[in-house]
Amino acid sequence: MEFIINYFNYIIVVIIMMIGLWGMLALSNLVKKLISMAIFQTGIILFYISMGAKIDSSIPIIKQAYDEHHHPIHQVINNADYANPLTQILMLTAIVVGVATLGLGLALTQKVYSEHKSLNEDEILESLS
Amino acid sequence: MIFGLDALSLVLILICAILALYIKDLMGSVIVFGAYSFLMCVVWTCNAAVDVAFTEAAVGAGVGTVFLVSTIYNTRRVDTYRKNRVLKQLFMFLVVCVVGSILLKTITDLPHWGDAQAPANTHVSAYFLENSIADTHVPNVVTSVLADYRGFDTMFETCVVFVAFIAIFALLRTRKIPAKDLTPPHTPVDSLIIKVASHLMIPFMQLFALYVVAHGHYSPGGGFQGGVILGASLILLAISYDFERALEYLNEKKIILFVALGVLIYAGIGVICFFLGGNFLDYSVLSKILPATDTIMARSHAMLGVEVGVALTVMVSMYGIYLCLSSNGRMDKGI
Amino acid sequence: MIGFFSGVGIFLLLNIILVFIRALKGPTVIDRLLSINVIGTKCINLIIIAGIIFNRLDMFVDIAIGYGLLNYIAAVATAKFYHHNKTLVPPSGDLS
Amino acid sequence: MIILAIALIVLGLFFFFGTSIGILRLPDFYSRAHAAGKADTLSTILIILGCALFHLHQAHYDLASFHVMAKLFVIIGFVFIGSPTATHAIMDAASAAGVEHWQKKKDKK
Amino acid sequence: MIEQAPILIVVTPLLAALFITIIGLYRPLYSWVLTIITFVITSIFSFITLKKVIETGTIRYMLGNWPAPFGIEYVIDHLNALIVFMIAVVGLIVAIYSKHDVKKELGDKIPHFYSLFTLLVTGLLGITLTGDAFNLYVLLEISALTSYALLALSKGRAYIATFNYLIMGTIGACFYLLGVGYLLINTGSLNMTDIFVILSNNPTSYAVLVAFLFIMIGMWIKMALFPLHSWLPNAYTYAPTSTSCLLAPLMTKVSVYVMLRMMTSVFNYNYIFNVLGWQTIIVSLAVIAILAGSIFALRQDNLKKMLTYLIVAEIGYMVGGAWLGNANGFTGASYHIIADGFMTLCLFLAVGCIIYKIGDAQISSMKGIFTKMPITMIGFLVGAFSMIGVPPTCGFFSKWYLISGAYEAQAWPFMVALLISSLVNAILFFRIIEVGYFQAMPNEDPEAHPKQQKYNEAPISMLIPLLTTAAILIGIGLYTSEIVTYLIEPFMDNFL
Repeated sequence: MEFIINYFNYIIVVIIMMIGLWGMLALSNLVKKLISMAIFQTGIILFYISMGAKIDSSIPIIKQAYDEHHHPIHQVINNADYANPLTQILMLTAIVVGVATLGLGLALTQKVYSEHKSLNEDEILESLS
Repeated sequence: MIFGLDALSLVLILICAILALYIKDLMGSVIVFGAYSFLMCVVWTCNAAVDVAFTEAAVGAGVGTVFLVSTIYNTRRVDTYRKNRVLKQLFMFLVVCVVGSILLKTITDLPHWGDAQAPANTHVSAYFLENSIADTHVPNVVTSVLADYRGFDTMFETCVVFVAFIAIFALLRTRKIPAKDLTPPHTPVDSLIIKVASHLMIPFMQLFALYVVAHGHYSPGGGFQGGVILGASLILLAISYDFERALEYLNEKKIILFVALGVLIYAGIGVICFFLGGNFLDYSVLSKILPATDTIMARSHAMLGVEVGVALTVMVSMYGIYLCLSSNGRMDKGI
Repeated sequence: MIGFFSGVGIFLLLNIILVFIRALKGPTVIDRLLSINVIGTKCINLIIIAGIIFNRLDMFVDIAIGYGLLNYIAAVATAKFYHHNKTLVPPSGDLS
Repeated sequence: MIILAIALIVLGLFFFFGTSIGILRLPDFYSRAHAAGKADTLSTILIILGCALFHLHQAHYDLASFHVMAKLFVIIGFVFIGSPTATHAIMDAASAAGVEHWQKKKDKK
Repeated sequence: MIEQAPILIVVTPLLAALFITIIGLYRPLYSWVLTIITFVITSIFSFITLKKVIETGTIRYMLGNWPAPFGIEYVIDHLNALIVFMIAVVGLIVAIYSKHDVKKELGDKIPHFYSLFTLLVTGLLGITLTGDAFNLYVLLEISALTSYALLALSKGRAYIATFNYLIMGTIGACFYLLGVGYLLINTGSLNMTDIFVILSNNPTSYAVLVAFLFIMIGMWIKMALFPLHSWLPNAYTYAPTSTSCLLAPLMTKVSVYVMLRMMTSVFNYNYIFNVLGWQTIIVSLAVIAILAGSIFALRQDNLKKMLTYLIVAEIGYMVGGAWLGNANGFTGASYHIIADGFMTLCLFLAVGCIIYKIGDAQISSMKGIFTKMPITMIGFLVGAFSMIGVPPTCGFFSKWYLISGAYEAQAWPFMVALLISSLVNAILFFRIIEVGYFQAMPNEDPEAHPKQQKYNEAPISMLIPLLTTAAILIGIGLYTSEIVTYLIEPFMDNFL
């Protein structure tokens, strides 16, 4: 039980990534390949986000305190009170890259369809050979 | 940091992932994949990653689903091909099992979930948390790291969106009118209710998006999220009315112009920095030309400028990608 | 109080599982769409409850607004698809 | 105030429970859409209202909490417009696509 | 401005890509000129940087003026200054070359083509220069996305081939990202130098091993090492000519460089060769790659496809050389990145000329090509001799270093594979010489068909780049000792 609570997210990460990877490699429908690609990428994003989580911490937006004249009070910020911002930034970039890849993949899918009239990889390869 | 919610949603997410790949009707899988994104968004909030949750909500729930639906609209919903490559699937299953077992074996080497003393949480990220206010006057540490400490990454991230749009446009855009059998059955639908509701929502959406861009220093959000919502409002316009109505606001030429302009704003701010004697993207030197700002406020202001650039590019490219995908490059009518 | 809100969140998620069973069962695609739409709406509630648990509701409200707006677009786009392709059963093949 | 907030939230949960049972158990698509369109919207609005009141109480009725409350009302507005419209769009699509109505007799055909 | 030269190498093409897009809306034909100007400027800046690195040693450029582990930094050492210069020059050559070809193959998409082209080179330059592991991922994705688009601008089978490349490329990039994640969770840093310091002080755990494994697998997918190569031949064969001329020399070589970079400046020598001790396995993988590439190349009757399989074989050279674990092997691998870049460029340019004039690249349709296109074939021959390893060209020297490295490490199979591969290359190219020189073309009606005209040379803007590349090949060969002493050895002193 202790083990599961400590590593639950990582176990799910591995399972999600493997579902995505299997879909990308084994499924033959192009759109499903792209959906699996998105799932695979979410797995990696979950990995990063889980590594940045801290128990009993808040979101990484610092709560600024003010005195009665509305001047910011200088405060010492404790690292353990806020979640890790670095991993979140990296994953923002990764999500953007993911949606860009998805869009390009979909455009390619439409091109493949208008060329071969099929979305199935096996069928296309069969018709080519 | 809410373990119960996190764990339950993750279990649901697993079911969603399997279901999305299992359903044969592609529309079904896209819809289930939409639910996958919804729940992922909840997981991000439970892990205190608000900006990521916002982006996932914008991308996964809104734009990603629309892209997938438009592609299926222009292609086909099911495979007619019936041969199943069981051998290939089994082989890939073995490969995946090997990779998965390598990863599972590592898990015990990793620090516990939520361990505040793990190396990843103490070395570099601690510096960001402790110095963000002093260095840049921005309480949202995510924004300050995104646009300043690691601003170079974000410039290329914007560039990725630019590349995606240019690539899709160059691939799909065609001026040829296709043969009859290629066009999906078109029946003009005039749903008054959808039109009125969209009419009510679009102005609020755009206002809210501008708020998200401008307020990104103090709350979750920023250029990318605001840009996606702006783009989504234009997409909503194109969906609920038609393409002509949407293209009145932003036509093809303007789309290309603005996409490049957004990245140019970002890179331009960087270039100005080294004309003023700093390194590339060293915003503090901008205090020389901005009136009444010290070097710290100059960073804060420059971040806003950068976010505007990001928002412009992202807005226009999401909209442009939708137009291209949904009309299969003809840009006349879509879903 | 946090315990109460965690309970509310978990209750919501359990109910979402009930709704999700409908998405699993089908029988038509549009049933799935309906139940997923409900799940989308409920996620707004979950986000707000997470905000209260973190005691930073002012920050989570923005996400909830954005979520509500974009959820609507996805539903409308999918519904429009069926307007054009007036078939629930795809031309050839089964649904499951 | 806090009792009112909790009451609203519990009421919202009750309606949502009704929604999920309805979606699960009702016999045909249109009746399920009825559950999804009405009870779901109501429960969402009730829960948000409860949260808003709770937040007001928790933040001691200062200015910022009213700001948050205004935003929550904006969400309520969006849900109030958006959710029924989405359900309408789905139902419209279903009727255009020819989903059949459920009739009580099993041997209708 | 001189201090800013390292960043200007990347920023110039980036800005140029944006301007090309905007100006292309109004004046599509200016984009070619703009691209050439851009690459001239980039080459000048990279040359300045190269000179400065030789004078002063490693340069570190802090972006946004944030000190190293917190901000992103660019690290320019001897080897990557050289590779950056190579990338800029290759970009310039292909840009000049592409004029006619693009007009013929792409029509009204010219500005988009050049915009993507410039961005691709931006991405590759950035990958080579950056000292930040995550920044490398972003740039990797930029170059990957642009290359998918450029490859798919062709027609027919290109789409499905590119789709496969997209799937495989994404898996590669994601594996890399996962590896970086494992590094981050172990060290808490993203800066390569910082990670290097932390890892060399720490006892190594299983998680570091997984990080290394996944980064390597990701890069092997990207560089098409043998069992993972299946995306490459089709994608490059069906691509537009200019695209394949640009991608074939650069993409795989830059991935090889990233592998070298990861081995040298993130993980340390002791960890890789003494703690892990995988060198035997990976050198045997490289041997298989060389042999398989050569055998597949022998089976092809399409010249372009044959060259793509030769790329797969050449990747085996570099991976094997890098994993021999001694100075000579490593020198050979680094030197071969440069040499192979220009060799592949030369051959692809020549094939591009042939396709431009004849229409396809089937070996059977090349009868009498030496009389028809003599200048093109001179360039082709220089490239071919370099590929085989004939002395004055640079191919000989890289092979010599690799073979002596293999001798030192007593990796006999690798040595034999290198020799066999040279032999196979000789057979391949002499087959073309045989067809092109000794088999007379069907000499019936000279004016009837462009395929059968007597003398029909490619336009001058395609020939000049080809001949320049051929000259560069010989030039690199002649200045081998200088390149090795001034550029590669200082780099290796830090590593070994």
